[in-house]
Amino acid sequence: MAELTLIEAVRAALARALEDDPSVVVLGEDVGLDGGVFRATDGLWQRFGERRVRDTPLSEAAIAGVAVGLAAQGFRPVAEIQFQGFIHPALDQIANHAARLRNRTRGRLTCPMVLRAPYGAGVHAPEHHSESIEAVFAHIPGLRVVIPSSPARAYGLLLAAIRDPDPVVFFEPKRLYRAGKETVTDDGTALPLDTAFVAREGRDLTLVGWGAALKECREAAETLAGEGVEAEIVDVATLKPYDAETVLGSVRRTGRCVIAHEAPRTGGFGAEIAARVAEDALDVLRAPIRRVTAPDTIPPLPRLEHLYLPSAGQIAQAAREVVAWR
Amino acid sequence: MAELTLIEAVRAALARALEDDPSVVVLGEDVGLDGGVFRATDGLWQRFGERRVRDTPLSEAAIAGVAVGLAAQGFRPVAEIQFQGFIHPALDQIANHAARLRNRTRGRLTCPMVLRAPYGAGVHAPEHHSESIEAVFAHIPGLRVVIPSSPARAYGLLLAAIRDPDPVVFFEPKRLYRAGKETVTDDGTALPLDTAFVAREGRDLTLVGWGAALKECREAAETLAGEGVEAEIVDVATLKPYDAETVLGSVRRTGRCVIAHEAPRTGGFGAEIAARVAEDALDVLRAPIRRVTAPDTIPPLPRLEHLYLPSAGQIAQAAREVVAWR
Amino acid sequence: MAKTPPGTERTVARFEIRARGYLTAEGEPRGALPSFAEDRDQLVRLHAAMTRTRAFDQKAVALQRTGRLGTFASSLGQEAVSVGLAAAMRPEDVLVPSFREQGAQLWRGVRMEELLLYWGGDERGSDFADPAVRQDFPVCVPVGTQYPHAVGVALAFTLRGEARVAVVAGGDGSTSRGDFHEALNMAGVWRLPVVFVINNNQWAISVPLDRQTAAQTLAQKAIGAGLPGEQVDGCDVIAVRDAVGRAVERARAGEGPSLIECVTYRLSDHTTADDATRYREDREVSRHWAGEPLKRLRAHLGRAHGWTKEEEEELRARIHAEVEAAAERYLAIPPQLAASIVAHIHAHLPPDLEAVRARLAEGGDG
Amino acid sequence: MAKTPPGTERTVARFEIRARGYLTAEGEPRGALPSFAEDRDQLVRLHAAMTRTRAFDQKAVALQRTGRLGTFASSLGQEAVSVGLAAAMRPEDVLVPSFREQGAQLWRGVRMEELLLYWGGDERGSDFADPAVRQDFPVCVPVGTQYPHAVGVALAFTLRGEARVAVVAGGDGSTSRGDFHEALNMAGVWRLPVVFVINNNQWAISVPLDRQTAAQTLAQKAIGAGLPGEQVDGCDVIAVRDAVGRAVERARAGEGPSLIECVTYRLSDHTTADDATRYREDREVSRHWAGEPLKRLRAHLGRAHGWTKEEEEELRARIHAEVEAAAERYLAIPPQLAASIVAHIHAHLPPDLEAVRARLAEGGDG
Ligand SMILES: Cc1ncc(C[n+]2csc(CCOP(=O)(O)OP(=O)(O)O)c2C)c(N)n1
Ligand SMILES: Cc1ncc(C[n+]2csc(CCOP(=O)(O)OP(=O)(O)O)c2C)c(N)n1
Ligand SMILES: [Mg+2]
Ligand SMILES: [Mg+2]
Repeated sequence: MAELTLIEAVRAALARALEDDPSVVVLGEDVGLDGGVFRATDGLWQRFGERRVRDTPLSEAAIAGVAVGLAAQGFRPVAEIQFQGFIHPALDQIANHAARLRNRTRGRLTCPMVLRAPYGAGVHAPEHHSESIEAVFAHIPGLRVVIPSSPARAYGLLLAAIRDPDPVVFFEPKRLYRAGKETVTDDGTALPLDTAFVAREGRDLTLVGWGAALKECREAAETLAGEGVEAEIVDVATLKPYDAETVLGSVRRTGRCVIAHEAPRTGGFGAEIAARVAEDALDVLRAPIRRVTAPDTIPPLPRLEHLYLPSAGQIAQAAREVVAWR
Repeated sequence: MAELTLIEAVRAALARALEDDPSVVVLGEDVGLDGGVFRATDGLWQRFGERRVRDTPLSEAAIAGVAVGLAAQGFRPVAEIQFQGFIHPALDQIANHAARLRNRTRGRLTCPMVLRAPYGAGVHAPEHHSESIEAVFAHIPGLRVVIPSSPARAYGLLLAAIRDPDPVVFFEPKRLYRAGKETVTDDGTALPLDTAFVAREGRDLTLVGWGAALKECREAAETLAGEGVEAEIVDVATLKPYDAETVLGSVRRTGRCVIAHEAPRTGGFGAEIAARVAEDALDVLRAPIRRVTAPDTIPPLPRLEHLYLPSAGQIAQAAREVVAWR
Repeated sequence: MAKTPPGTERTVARFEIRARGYLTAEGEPRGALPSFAEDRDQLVRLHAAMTRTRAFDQKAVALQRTGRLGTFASSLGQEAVSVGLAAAMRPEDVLVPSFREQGAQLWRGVRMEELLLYWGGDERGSDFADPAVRQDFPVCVPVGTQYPHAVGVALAFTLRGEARVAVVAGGDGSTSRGDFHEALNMAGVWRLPVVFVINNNQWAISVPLDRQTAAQTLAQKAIGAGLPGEQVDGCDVIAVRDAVGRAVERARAGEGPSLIECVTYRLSDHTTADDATRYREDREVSRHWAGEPLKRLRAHLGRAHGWTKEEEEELRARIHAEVEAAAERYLAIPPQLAASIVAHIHAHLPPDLEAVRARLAEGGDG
Repeated sequence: MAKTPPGTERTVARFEIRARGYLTAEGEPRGALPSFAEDRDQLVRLHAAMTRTRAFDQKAVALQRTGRLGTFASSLGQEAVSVGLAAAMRPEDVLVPSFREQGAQLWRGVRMEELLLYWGGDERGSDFADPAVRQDFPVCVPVGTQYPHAVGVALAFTLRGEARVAVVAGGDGSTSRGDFHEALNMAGVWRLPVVFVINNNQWAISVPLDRQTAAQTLAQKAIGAGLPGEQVDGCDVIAVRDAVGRAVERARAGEGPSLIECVTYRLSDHTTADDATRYREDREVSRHWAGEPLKRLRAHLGRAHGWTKEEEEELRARIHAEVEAAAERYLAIPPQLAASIVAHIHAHLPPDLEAVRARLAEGGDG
């Protein structure tokens, strides 16, 4: 048991996986001696050697494609893409190969690989370093999409992702990498990969979010609590497969749903969540669903990124509106 | 005025654009002498020359990236990606450059390019030839996403896309390429790029679809009409920017909404449409929203693809259920 | 700072691309043959495999023309590439094909009816039954994406300390794809046991080689990754078998990756969906029939090893029967279960898909 | 069939990579200099530009360290590359930079305060005011993605019949990206007026060159695309200016694209967010200070052209003042309007975004 930051929890999970399973191989740009630009792999190269913790050339497509080959051979590659904004060249290999290999071969070849990437804005990073494009991946059949929101979740979900027999993309909220510590028991216990978590209980409305946005959801819930409004927060840590039941269960109790995400609104994963509620829980909805998201624009450069990210204030305001509805 | 198939309408629009505007350049694999694998560019090479109708090497990333460079110089490249399933390598250039150039430079450089690609299943094509991933593009800020559903729409929308000052992806329903003819007046008149079309009027429910799925929507509407149910069909030809008002207006009249698309359900663009209705027209909804889509799986190889595509029967059944609700 | 010695200019690297060929277009040896090619049995095996590949292709095209197969890519005129490369591999090696290596797949143990099933539109065709090929990759349609897979497979071999080699194949067009270069480069850095075989059949659908690249050879594409590259006459199965064999054994010995360009010509349309008369002259095609690989080896076999007309006829009859029987088996394979469209997408189906599966299993639609 | 003449083996292509350098690390000419380098004024201009680039970098790093700039990539030790390539271009040519070519950008007319604004986190920094650079591309962060843009720009020049050239720059790491190879190859097929300049500073963040590629030189990466590739001492601005100049003029004359590898060393951290002591020895860095480009040219200027200490001091003082004034201007630039986060995403804002824009313009949040 230790108090860890999110990035330390990622590192602990990687170390645990490397330790427990000789088929685990970590690869990516600067993951070796440098320990990753965010230090996710700090010390792993020294501990597990350059064969299993492997610096790659600057080739995102090949990183993903090589992972497919390794995985087809029974290895469990855990590849790092340095920032989510640079994952696009890997998309072909992810969508057209990793996610399909099992289906294409009726299970003869499989692809137990993980692609990790830090995502999201709010750390004053340079251009192309603030993306939040999880929705793109959640639309790819055959892929799992996981986004932890805390150190303990990061640890348990990453272990689960590595052990899963199918490809998983694992997006880490870089804004939370060092935002706080949480008790993490490094005993190799994985979390379920298909379960949303109720992060806070409340009767008046359901706040749905994931990753870094959970922070603003929590802050909004605190504010609202001061106003006598109790928000239930559901952390959709596994976007795909999406655990509709947990969200629906909560909405059935509260009758109201506000969804928050960092990604641009149109086609964000919030749309899927809203659609599922509108399909399956319309009868209990006492107010329109509200999405609090970034606008449909590119993440601004640092000076104005605060205007882009959905704020706790905006979430609280949306919550007030749905609670006051009619 | 002529009776044209959809592919002929595409070709007529390309020819018109090349004729009218010397800055238009057509490029892609096999678009030259061969006239494109679907013959979209048949005869254009002969008529406009190899400088303006240009075979490229087999390099999707560079096709998109070169188009960005051309567009930044004031040309209007119209690039063909041979099948939508091969567009992934171009995504980096589309999302990280084409869609951003105006924003990144505050309008100093712009990117008036079009990327055309045939999409969709149902033509017994080989593996990776049946994709329908429009939702991925509709989530990219700065991009326009257009999908015609008929020859006349193809003609007018493609001209509009080519004339638009910003990048547009234009996905052509290959299943409809030769499925029927329509009167097309080749007079250079473009259609609006931000307007959904009411393809059929009806009072009982709103059927929302685009591209090839419009065919099944129409068939379903015919069946339903025989049962006394009048479906209004909205063709969301421009997914992005999404014309919410036309859909909402229809749903406000009918109180019921069924959305049909070929893409896998989770994170498909149907989710966005459902979310918008649930946000903005909840009060008028008399039944849950229903999505009729492909399941969350890879388009099957030809023998079973009919089980994958949403059928007119499924759409009609969903319509009956929402009409009979409560 | 560059470590430039005195003098303003000097040569820092030199490369040359060597080309090999053993048989002329007429099947005459140009010189001494590699030792395996002195062995009649080995040559007969190569000849039989090429004949079998051609017969298979013909049958597949015929099935397509009569509506019993989907789009199909014949390897007409390029049989020496896929047969030669497969003959150079050991069973425990892994093949990562593109979509025109049926010759290699058949040699290694993929069944004809499996290939037909795949091209006939049924995923089970990629679930190869023979244990010898269960690690081989299936056909790869997105051009060039197969190369990194082979690098990953080779890395797996290295990590496990196995003396196995990954062999990956692709066309001239595929060398314009970024994946190809990223894979070559990564294989080079890690000195992995992988052999890249390029079937330069002069065309990528309608795009001829000189519109595909300004490089004089495709073999020289290895240079940028620091790999050895070599060109062979791809219509000479002896040359292909020899060059790939040397490359495979170098790789197996830990001496790293290499690239072999096999110069061939696509005598058929690109696929059954293509009409090559739209973009190339019949004359050009006819000209290339002269050096086609089967005739060439047969001529040599006849002259040097007394291969008789009777043997040839017996072989053809045997293969004809084999292909017909495979086609029968293919046509008799019962359809896949409806539920199979979702059953294999994850190891553990989430509830939504489980529901779809159940509905399909009950005969409902998706 | 390959047109193989008699004999089983022959050489079909030969390549060599030549390297050039005019000044030794100590600034001694190795031989005759290119003619422009006989002209004191031209050398002084190059020297001034490199000095200016270094001063700018230092100021930017200082601003970052004091919280007034975001992450910044210094070009310390590599000033000769960006200055040399810019000096070889004409104003009407187009520069497509990566993120370490501030020397080239400043030379061509981008203002210091614009670069600071960009790295300070404000998009207006890429809206270059000087008409001379309004067609230049902005900094490119996704490594390697800039290469195809330059090919497109060059194609535009060709289509319009303009005698202009696109010059694109990138690092050693960027040569591992597929985009680089696709761009090289397409430029080769179409013989476009584009020059690829590689700043081989030996490191891609923490990945040293020998883990990046097995190629002995990066210049040889041109061979696979059929382009000429050449290596120069990238710490010798005369060599860079000369080689890029020849390449640019070849391109302008319609003789096609080429690649110049400039061998340098990254004396700084990768960016201000990096700590290079984690992965490389101080000793290695110190060693490379010996040949750094400014000292080298200054020594030559002194010896061959009587460049005095006074002139040097006067130059430095002038540049210091210029940089300080630019920093002041940068710091005084009023913030962008809130609404700007959506205002430039489309030429015509759709209603949703128009509403966001209006809300932001009224001081509300997005
Ligand atoms: C990435 C990608 N782009 C386009 C296609 C469509 N396509 C299929 S084969 C082919 C040409 C391939 O040429 P080459 O690599 O020379 O192989 P060959 O067909 O000649 O064997 C093209 C363009 C594809 N399958 N994948
Ligand atoms: C596609 C992509 N992958 C990763 C990164 C993160 N990154 C930024 S610079 C860099 C190294 C670049 O090395 P090199 O090309 O040698 O240029 P240098 O920084 O040395 O000038 C990396 C990995 C990126 N910006 N883009
Ligand atoms: Mg070919
Ligand atoms: Mg570098």
